[in-house]
Amino acid sequence: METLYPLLHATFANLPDWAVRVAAFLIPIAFIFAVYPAIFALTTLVERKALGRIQNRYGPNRVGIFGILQPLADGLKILVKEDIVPRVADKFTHFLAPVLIVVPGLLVYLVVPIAPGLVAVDLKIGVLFALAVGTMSVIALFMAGWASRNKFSLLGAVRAVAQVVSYEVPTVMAGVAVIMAAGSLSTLTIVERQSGGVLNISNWYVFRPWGLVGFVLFVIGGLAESARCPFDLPEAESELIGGYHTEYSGFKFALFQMGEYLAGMAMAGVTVTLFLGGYLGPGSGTGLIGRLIAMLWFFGKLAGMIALNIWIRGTWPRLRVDQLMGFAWKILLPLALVNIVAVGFWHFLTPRPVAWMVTTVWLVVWVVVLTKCNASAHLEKREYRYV
Amino acid sequence: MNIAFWIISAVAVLGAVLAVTLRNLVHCVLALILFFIGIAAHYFLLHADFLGTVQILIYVGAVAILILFAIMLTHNVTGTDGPRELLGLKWWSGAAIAAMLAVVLTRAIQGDKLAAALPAGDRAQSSVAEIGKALVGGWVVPLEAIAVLLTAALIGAVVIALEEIRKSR
Amino acid sequence: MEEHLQQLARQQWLIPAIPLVAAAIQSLLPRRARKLSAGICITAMGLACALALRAFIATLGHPEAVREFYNFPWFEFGNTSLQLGFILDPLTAAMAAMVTFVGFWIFVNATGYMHDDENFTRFFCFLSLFAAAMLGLVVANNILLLFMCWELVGLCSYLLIGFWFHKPSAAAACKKAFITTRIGDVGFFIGILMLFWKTGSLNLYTTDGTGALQQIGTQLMGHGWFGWSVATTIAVLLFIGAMGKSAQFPLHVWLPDAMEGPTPVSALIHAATMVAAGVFMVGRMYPLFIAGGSVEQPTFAMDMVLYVGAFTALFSATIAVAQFDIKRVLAYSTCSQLGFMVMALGAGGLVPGQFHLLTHAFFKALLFLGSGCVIIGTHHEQDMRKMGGLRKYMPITFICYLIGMLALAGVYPFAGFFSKDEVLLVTFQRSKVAWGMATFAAFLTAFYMTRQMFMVFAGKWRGGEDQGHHNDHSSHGSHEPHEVPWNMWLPIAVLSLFAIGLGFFGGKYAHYLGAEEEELAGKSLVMGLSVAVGAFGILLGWVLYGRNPQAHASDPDPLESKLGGLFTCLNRKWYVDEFYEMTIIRATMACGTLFRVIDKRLVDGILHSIVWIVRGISQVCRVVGDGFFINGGFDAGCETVRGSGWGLAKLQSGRVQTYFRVLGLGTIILLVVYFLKS
Amino acid sequence: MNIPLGHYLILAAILFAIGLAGALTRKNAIIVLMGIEVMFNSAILNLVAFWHYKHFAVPTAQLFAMFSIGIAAAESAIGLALVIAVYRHYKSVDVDEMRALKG
Repeated sequence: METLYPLLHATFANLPDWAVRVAAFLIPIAFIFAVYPAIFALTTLVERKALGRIQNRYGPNRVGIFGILQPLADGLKILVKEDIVPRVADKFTHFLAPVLIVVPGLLVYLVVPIAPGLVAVDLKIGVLFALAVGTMSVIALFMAGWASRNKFSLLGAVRAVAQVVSYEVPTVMAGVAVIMAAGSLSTLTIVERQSGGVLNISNWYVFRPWGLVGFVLFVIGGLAESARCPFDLPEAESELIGGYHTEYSGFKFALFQMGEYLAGMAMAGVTVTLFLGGYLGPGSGTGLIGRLIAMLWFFGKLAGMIALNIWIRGTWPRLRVDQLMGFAWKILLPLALVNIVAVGFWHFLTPRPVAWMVTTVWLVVWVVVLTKCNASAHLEKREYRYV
Repeated sequence: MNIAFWIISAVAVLGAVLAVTLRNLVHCVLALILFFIGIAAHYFLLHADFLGTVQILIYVGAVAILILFAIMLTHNVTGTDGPRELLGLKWWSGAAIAAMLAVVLTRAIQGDKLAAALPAGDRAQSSVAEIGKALVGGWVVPLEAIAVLLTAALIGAVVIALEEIRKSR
Repeated sequence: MEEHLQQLARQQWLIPAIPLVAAAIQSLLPRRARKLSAGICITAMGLACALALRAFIATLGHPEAVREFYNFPWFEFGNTSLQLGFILDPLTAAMAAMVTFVGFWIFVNATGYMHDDENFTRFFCFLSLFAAAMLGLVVANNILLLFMCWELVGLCSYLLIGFWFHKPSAAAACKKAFITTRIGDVGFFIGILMLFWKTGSLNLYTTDGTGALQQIGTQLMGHGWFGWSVATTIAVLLFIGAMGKSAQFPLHVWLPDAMEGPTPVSALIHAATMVAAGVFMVGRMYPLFIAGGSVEQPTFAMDMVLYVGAFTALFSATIAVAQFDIKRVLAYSTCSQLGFMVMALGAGGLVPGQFHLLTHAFFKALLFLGSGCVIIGTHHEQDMRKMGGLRKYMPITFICYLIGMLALAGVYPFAGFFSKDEVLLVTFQRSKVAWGMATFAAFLTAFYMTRQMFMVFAGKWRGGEDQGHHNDHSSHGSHEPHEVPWNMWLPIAVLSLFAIGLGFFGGKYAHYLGAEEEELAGKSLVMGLSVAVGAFGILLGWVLYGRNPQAHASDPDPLESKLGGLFTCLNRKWYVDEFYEMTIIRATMACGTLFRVIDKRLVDGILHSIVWIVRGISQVCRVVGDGFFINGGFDAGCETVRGSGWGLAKLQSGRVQTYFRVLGLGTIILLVVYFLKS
Repeated sequence: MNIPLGHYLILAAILFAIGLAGALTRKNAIIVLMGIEVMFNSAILNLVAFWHYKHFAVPTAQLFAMFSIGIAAAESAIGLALVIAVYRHYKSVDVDEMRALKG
């Protein structure tokens, strides 16, 4: 609202001040509430289609052209489904959990800038806010699992909580690298620091040695925090029936799906902001046209990240629980810490080529070391003995 | 912003009251989370943005989860508590002492000239950069001490909680 | 140049800091990292040594004594700020150089001595910690910092004496050492408190002249206890601490027992450095001791120091004559030599005392390390009666040991001769009695060292006798003594160089400390007599032990037949331990028992009997006077007493919430009182 | 924007009292710990309120608050670990039953 207000004020000079203020307050909220759920709806369709292609089938193609109305149909179906609450469930908590799970995902978008100066709230601590709010989803997950009074739900919830709490640490640390490089916690500033260079592209943090590592860490962390494949153990159908949302049906179930997707998209949005230059790209600028192009860039990148998520989901197998935790604590966390040191090198070493060389060597060495150290014991070829 | 103060205060007080009175332990924790969020909101209101975020990260993201896990690990999955001794001496004396403390503190604050004399208002913007500089500048030793403390607490907690496993081996 | 010194004073903290960091690292090493641990320890000590030598060299060559210090605030409470500081003056520089240098070589030796110990890593960790604490003590410009380090070296001493804690004797010895020195520390601590109370500063020297030692003339001349001045009172209290640490009579009993520790520890802590800390501390606080006195009219503190030192010197020397354990002889010798130093300080000779400290550190460390070599060479044999003939088997050790022995016996031109001579000379000026005692002690020193030399190195090997195979060594090769590896003999060889040459620098050292040259009376008499008694002692030793070396381990000591009962008495250390056992420890135990009985019977009994009496009376009243007078008040009183007793017992219910509740109530009451008052 | 400092202080006092009441009245050790957390938080709120009204220019109070939060986190971790250990021993988390220190 702080950023939109002067913009609106300048554009609609003849409107009364209070109207501008209210508009500046409401428009971002309305935007967030309208656009991102819409993207969510679209994503479900795209995901199903893409997964279908990956699995050599068609995917939904009956409702509308190319099945484009499928999300609508899904929504309608799920709205009229019976809402079942288990008799022994903790009613209030059971009801509250799906509502709460949507909130953190939406809150994160508050600090994700979509065009120059266009961010709902330009918090000075934007990145930290996004990360902090993201962690609140664990509470909702736990509530859901616990309130269902179902041991699969509870196990799923406990797994989810352990997973999110574990992966939060390397994710935050990967974010710290960017914060260090940008010297600011504000998302707008971070994006602006990535501007310039060749085509407004070459300065994105992902094109730095530490940035690449951070990007990979952040994407992995984001996948794990939103419990997407290959980190979807908490809701693994084959192991836990449905995890924490086993006992949910109807619209509450839909809210869970929505919350998950929103969280995943939110992480994707933060990733875009931190590493992929946010709204930056050739043609993005501060004018009206420039802003529109910037928005296109942002949503294009967001779509790219979502596509990446779908791609990963379609192609990768699920991790085991011990592998999941070991991966977070033994590989990602050390790598994230090493990455922070790399940013330190980057910051203090001049000239640039030296910094490039040193950080690259440092990171490569550590990646190799960590991989070697964590390499699982090579199993001998199995021999069967018949006595 | 007056309204914000009252709303947030109400939420925080409600959360605190529910946290210490509810029957179900898990509900208590959820109420405690509400209280934590209320406090964090107060920090935002007081322009301590960074602190508010830290509050959410640490209390909601870590401490509350820790308490939930502790409840689960004490084999109390449903979170039910024992019967309440509402009319017991213990309950009444505890409540009375707390109430007395509240009264005394409130009276003291009201009587305090300092609190009344201080003007309310917004003077400058706090800067995260300042906090950061202070943390790695003059306050680096306390910071390190806290780091050591947390490490020690981590190890200590693991050791205490792992006692059984060690014994069984 | 001054700036350079100031810079060095600012960097003095590095000297203890390096071993401290090393200790911290070592404490985290796994047990198997033996070489790494020893390497870290020795490297750190080498670095500290280099720093200390740099500071030492920088202070050399100044016309008058330098004194640079650097103070910094530690923390502040209210208006008072507690400062800590480091000092660089000749006393510190020489001491630090000595500690690091001797310590370095002792560490090297320890790698050989402890070679087979499974807790090698822990040992070197403790050694590093000790070195850090000792160096902190030396470089402190602050009595509090000094005291902290003082306690830390005590702790390390405790840990290292009890290093083989599975031996009951070692466990007992470390406790004894700790508790005995603690008795002295009480005095020390009271002295510190008094000093802070009177001067308002714990820093010894400050730039604005408010340091504790800079207020001698002003704040500290008031009346203290027993009609002494404040300075003297504090000095006496501090000296009690020094008595504990430097093993002066009557607090000397812990030092011989401390020999239960590994021998490098004995060399480092109980010969060269820690026990000298008391002497060093007296030297550091010397202005307090001499304040208000003069050569003709010395203060009580000085007299006390003098006579305690002289008595300890003689007393311990007599005990050393009749010991059979190779290390115990050296331990009592250490006590005796410390007595010499203390005596010199008491006689007003700061320079001879400190100089004797330095030379003694070198040759006593040499002797202890030599005895360690002997012990290793003879496969952990400590009884001198079961040694003999080691000259043949351990030539290098023999030569070095001989040098150390000659230095200790005070033979020209070895180091001990010069320093002891100066000590005797300065004592001669003050007190003929003390001088006489010291001279006799010097004679005994020469005698018992000769005795030890002959028993250990001369004659033939008596060690195999226990097994009854003393004719056939070759078949029991493991029992035959052997020379020690290079890492054990190299340190003693290096130290023996200093034991030879250090004495010639006595005059320079006096100049270095800033003392004026003065011609002292009776120089030729004292010197001649000391040479004579030294020679006589060696001669007597040869007559008794050298001419006819002991043939068998079970043979009686030649001296025993001549002295008879007195020898037993000496062998049992004048029965001091037994005396303490009979008196102080018994009395303490009795007190404890008494108080327990009082607590159980009297206090509890009174409480219970009050309750029961009141109850009983009320019962009687109820029964007897049921119809006559119904004494409800009485009844109520009894109930009240009983109830309150019950309530008090109830208070300690073990319920944490009850405590919490009381805490809350107390807070409320305090708050109410506070706000009612204001 | 004219909430006086006193309001915050009173709020903190009330929250502190609520936490104290919880710590005093409940039998479950975990809730006692939660009550202590509430007390911690109200104390930190005091710090921040004073900072906002009194020493806005320097971040010292915020640092203090952060350190307090860190210490509180360590405290709760250890406290809960102890509760779990106690539970293993007594098979109960009732503070009234933890009376080994009874006089």
